[in-house]
Amino acid sequence: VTGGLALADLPPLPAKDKYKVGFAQTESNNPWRIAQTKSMQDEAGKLGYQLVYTDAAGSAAKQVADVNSMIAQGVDLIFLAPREEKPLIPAVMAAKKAGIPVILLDRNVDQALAKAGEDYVTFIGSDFVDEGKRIAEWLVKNNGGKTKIIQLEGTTGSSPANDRKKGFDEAINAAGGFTLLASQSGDFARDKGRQVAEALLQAHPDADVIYAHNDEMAMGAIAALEAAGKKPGTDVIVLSIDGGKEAVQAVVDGKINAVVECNPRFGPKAFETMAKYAKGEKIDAWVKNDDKFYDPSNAAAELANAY
Amino acid sequence: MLLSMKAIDKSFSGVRVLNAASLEVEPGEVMALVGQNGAGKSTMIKILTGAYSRDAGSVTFQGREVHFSSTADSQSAGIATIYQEINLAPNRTVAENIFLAREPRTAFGLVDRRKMRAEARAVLKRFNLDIDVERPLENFGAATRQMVAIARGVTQNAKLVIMDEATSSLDEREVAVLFETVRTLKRDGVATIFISHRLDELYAICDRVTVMRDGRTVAVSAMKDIKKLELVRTMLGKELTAFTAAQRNREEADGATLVEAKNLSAGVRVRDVSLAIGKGEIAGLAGLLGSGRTETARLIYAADRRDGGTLSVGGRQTAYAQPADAIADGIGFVSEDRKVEGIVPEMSVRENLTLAILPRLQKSGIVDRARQQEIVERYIKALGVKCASPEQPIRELSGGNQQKVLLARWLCMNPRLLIVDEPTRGIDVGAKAEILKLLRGLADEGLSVLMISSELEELIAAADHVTVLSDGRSVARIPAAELSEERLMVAMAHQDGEAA
Amino acid sequence: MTTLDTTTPAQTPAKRSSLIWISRYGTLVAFLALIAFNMAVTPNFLSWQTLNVNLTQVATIVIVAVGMTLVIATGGIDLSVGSLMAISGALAPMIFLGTIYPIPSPALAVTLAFIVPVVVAGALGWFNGFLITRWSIQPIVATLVLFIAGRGIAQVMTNGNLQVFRNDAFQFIALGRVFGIPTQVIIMAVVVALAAFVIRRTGFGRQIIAVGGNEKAARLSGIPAVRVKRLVYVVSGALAGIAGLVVVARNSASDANLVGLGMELDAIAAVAVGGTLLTGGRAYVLGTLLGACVIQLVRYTLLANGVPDAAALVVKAGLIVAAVFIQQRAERG
Amino acid sequence: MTTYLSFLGPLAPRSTIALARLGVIAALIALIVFGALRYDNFLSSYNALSFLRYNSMFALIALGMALVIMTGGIDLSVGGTAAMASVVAAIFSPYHWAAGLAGGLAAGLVVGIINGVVITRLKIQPFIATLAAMLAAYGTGLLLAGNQSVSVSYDSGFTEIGQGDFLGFPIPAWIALAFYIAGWIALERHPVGRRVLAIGDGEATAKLMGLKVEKTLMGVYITSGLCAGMAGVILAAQFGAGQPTEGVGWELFAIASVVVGGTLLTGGVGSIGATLAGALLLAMVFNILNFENGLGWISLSAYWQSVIRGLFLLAVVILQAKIAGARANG
Ligand SMILES: Nc1ncnc2c1ncn2[C@@H]1O[C@H](COP(=O)(O)OP(=O)(O)OP(=O)(O)O)[C@@H](O)[C@H]1O
Ligand SMILES: Nc1ncnc2c1ncn2[C@@H]1O[C@H](COP(=O)(O)OP(=O)(O)OP(=O)(O)O)[C@@H](O)[C@H]1O
Ligand SMILES: [Mg+2]
Ligand SMILES: [Mg+2]
Repeated sequence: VTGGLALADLPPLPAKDKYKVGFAQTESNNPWRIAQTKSMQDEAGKLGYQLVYTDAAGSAAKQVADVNSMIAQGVDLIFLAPREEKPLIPAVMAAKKAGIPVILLDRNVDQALAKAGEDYVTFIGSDFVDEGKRIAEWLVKNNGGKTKIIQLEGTTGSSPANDRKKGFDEAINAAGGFTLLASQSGDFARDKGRQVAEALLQAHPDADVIYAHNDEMAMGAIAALEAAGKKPGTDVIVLSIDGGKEAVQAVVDGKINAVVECNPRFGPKAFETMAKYAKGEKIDAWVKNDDKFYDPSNAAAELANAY
Repeated sequence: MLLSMKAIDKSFSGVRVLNAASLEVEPGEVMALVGQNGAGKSTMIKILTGAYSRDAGSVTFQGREVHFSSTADSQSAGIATIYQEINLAPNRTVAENIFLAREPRTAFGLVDRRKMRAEARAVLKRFNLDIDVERPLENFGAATRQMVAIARGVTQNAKLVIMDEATSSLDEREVAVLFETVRTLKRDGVATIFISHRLDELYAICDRVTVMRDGRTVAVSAMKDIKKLELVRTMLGKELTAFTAAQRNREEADGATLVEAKNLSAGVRVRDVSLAIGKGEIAGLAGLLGSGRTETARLIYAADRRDGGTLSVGGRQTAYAQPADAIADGIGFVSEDRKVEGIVPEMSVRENLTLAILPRLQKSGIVDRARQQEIVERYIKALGVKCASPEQPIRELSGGNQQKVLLARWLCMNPRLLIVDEPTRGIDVGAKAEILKLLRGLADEGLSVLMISSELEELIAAADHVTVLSDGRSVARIPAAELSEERLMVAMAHQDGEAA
Repeated sequence: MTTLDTTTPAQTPAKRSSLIWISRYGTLVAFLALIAFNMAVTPNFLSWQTLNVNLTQVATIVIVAVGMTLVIATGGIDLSVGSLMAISGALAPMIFLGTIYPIPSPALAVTLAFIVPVVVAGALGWFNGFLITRWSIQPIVATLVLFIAGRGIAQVMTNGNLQVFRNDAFQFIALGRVFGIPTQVIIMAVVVALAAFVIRRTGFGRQIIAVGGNEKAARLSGIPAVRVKRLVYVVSGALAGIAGLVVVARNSASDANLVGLGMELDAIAAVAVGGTLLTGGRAYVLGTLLGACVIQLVRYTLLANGVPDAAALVVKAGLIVAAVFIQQRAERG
Repeated sequence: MTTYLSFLGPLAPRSTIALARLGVIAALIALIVFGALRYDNFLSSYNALSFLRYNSMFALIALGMALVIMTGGIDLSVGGTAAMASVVAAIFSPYHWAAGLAGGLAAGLVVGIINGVVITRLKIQPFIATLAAMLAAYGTGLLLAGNQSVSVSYDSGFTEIGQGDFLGFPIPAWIALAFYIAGWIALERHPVGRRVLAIGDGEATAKLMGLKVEKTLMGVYITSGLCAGMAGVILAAQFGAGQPTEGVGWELFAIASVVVGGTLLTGGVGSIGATLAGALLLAMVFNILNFENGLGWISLSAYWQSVIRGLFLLAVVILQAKIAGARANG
């Protein structure tokens, strides 16, 4: 099998009928991850591949250990949804050294330390910073005079939380005229998101925008708004990221104003990319997921397609 | 003057327990410290060793004013203490307990285990105790633990050894050995403070006596200058009327048997014990340390499971599964180790006293406070429990007073059979006589008592008959008429002779 | 009955019960200090809505912490409460949504949705107690089993999926109001009052304390230590079950992955701040209530004042230590 | 000489704990045999070495935890401390590998000292004191790291501490081994070990026996902090980053290891070697589960994995309880 120049250092993937592939998942404690895992398992099942699935339960270190056990078991290729940018580098390198190609899903690793096309095949996924930016841009255009923002952050220290905050904050600051009243972590969870929103709304009754880093917290915020006697989507703009069915429905219902999709259905694209790689095709360093954007203009129409 | 404690004051949450108390000890003398339960003896000792801090007063040791802030300090200054409640580490081995905090070291600073073992064995040998020093201490009964505590105390190369009721769970032979040790210490110029409620012991070993009453030092005297009766009077602050109270009122039992145990056995410690207790009788259970007395009592009470034998109470064969069943059948049990098996330390005197009758105090699950209060007050008064109030946590009571509360716990349920394991352990002379009198009075009203005691004198005075155990077997049953110390000793030593 | 001459009259009765009260004042002092601080600093603090938010948020912790208080009073600990909440929270919607078995009558379905999860949680609590008493497994490890496996069971039951629902009858437990007071707050109050009564006035309460204070002595005094212990774990489990229902009802969604996550530590902290010794033999139910309120208020204060999460953790740590310290100081008098 | 206690002789084993130790070692061997028979490559050197490399961190915190538990205390802060130490180590790693090492250990030391002071001076129960320390350590780690992972230097040789080998074995495993040997000597052969255990037997009693209880407790919590700090250094070195959010649940893993190793949570009884076996045993379960997934017969979801882990823990503790019970009745 010959590849392009960029593939020079990469371990090759021989063409076979059936593969034994590894999927090292980060965690499975939220609907998004569950949908992602399911999509991977379904696709592997469809192709008749054997999928070695591990769950790192939110620990980057355990994820490296998981990858190592996959290497020990001699899988053909590893799909890795890295928990974090830096700590997963050793896993990528170990696989490379063992001659097993790696495809990263939904989060990338630190480009200063490992490069797509050299150390691993490619990164398939969205750009968290961009997601934050897109939602901010929508807000800048459609705020209707509402400018006082409460931000519900994801789990402190996690990269989607950091990036979604970064993209959003930068765009809002660039636009000017907005005030970020409070920005606190709701741990990507509905209950915590609700509790934090309740407290923040109480301390800042003048808030009129809530930006949540994921759907779950947005749903929690809606509950908090309703409890405080405010109409979500009308009195207070609600913004979210992920775009699951419940959230898109909420857009249809007018409770969420806009949501950026971050589609967890990686299965088809992941295995397609793997097949291309096996054939020796040249793969881009970043296979971008094209994520949708739902707002009242398209939500009803797109509802059926939401994951 | 080796030690001089002057004008010591101490209060616990507003209650004054020491009031200008003093205590002086000369080098090499054996000083007795006596007083009623709660007089403040143990508190005095704890202040000396730094376990408690004093509110006022001064302590001079070896000519220097000292201020021990911890027992580690006093220990390194040359004071070895054997506390009233045996304070050792149950999960550590016997040898470790003896040498804890002063282990023999090897050249590398590590524990010299061989030496530690050998020395421990040697020390215990002096006390005629031939036990496996590598076993955790918790495997041994109260008496053995007491001996280990003593061994720890006397091997510390101290200038002053304090024994707070060290003999309360020992039998006479062990006490004799202990006294031999005290004399040896004395010869080496080591002074001893000796606290005991057994007055005869004081006369046997002590040079002088300090008497405390209600937190004050009321008398200091050479032992030989004070008569026993006068000593008691000084302690109590009044005449003791009932000193030989436990007279038998009936010469023999009326025939009805309440408890009949046949061929009880359990494990290696109870092999074959049979005994019978008549209604209204006080039955004694005698034996050497380790003869299986406690174990036998526990079997009857269903605190442990028995392997064999039968037990009938009130004419019915019984098979209690747990103490609750025995209690329901009218049996009470005062255990020998009040700290481990008796008191619930954080609970108040009131709660502790009524623990066993809780089911009876409840109306649809709710405790009848008024009745509880009434019972508690009655028994506090009857037994002369010295406490600040019934609401005081029991751990704050003096040892003897705790013991009284535990007795009350069982008396208040009006049992048919009361098993008392060393019931007067740590109880002062006045109270002891009264407790024995009380038991006798209750027996006259129909209560049966099974009494285990290491004090033969007490057994002889109180029991209607004594069953003697040796090596887990009942070897003799001696009726009151034939009871004497010699007779008991001979019976107790029975199999000993064969084994040796 | 033979009476004896009393040797010494009992000394003047000290004001013991008041001392116990003071020990509770320690937590109270911490609580009042926090309120004063908030009145000065936090915007819009004095309002009914603030009270409402805090009470509804603290309710679940209190409900769980009361059960934990009883468990701790026997000298145990229950790490499994969070997982039991997840199981109960997963079970309820499955029942009224008909996922397990379609129940035609909505009223019956909702009734079962209240009863079954709580019973299951109580039964799992019994299992904890069984492990602890039957095999003398140490409570922290025995309950660690369900801490790990329990959430897994809830996840397996739901396949990890979120259950979203809208069922007014069921959600009354969290969203409803009686005389204007949120139902969950009422449940909390009832649980606290009941537990305080049990501890103080009933024989069972005394048995709990005795078993925790000295198990050997309690057993020798005829207290069925095994039964008492099993029972407190049942109570703790059932209360966790109720809390699980409240949480999912409040969120209109049940997420087996997250319901009750970390609850055990919150509950234990509430118990400790409330003055109950973790070594057993004591139980201050009202203290636990106050302790939970202190922790909730700390959380609210930090949130409302925009303290960044990382810094909030440090501050929270300091405040917990401070609260327990004040509590203990007051107790020592 | 009277030997009236001689009948006590025949009781065979010295202690319950000795048997619990046998239990855990037997279970460990059984699990290894099971894995070797069932899975290809389970006994491969790759698997064995990466297993040791990764789990040395857990072995370390279990060691510190064991000592703490033997005194009757508990240290919930180990995970947070390790996370914070990894950040500090990463921050210092560019200067010199030793700077990184020292930084991480110092972080652990500080937490240990704080724990010790709060527990012995402020008299706050270990559970609460270390719970608070856990929160504070996470908070501090996040603050130092600016809420994200901190790269370590790949040039100073720091990563060797986590990724390097010595005599064919991973350096982290050597480090853990060294700690364990030191811990074993301290506990089993040095007077301090007697003190630790005596305190666990009863603090008040130990005090009356003249032990320097507070000093010993201080030392024990500091040791636990240092072990966690070392685990943090390995964490940073092995994964190339200081990770402020890592370490969640480590304390429970450590507690379970210690208990499975036969140490009583009530203090006073314990074994260092069995703690190591306990940690390896529990870690092995994860490894086995990963391999089981690889067989592809039943792809166990993460959920089933936690159920199985719970059941496994249950089986081990019941096994131990039975052994102990059999001994107590025999
Ligand atoms: N920690 C404490 N808190 C409160 N009161 C205490 C405490 N320790 C002792 N007391 C009280 O101090 C008094 C003296 O107790 P102490 O133990 O010194 O008596 P004692 O003379 O040793 O009696 P005994 O012969 O029964 O052992 C008692 O009334 C007891 O209740
Ligand atoms: N598990 C054990 N292992 C070794 N020795 C034990 C164990 N249990 C008890 N012993 C010893 O056996 C002796 C018998 O105990 P038991 O309490 O039945 O006898 P006793 O006659 O009541 O003695 P005591 O005078 O100690 O009350 C105890 O003194 C104790 O030293
Ligand atoms: Mg005393
Ligand atoms: Mg006995």
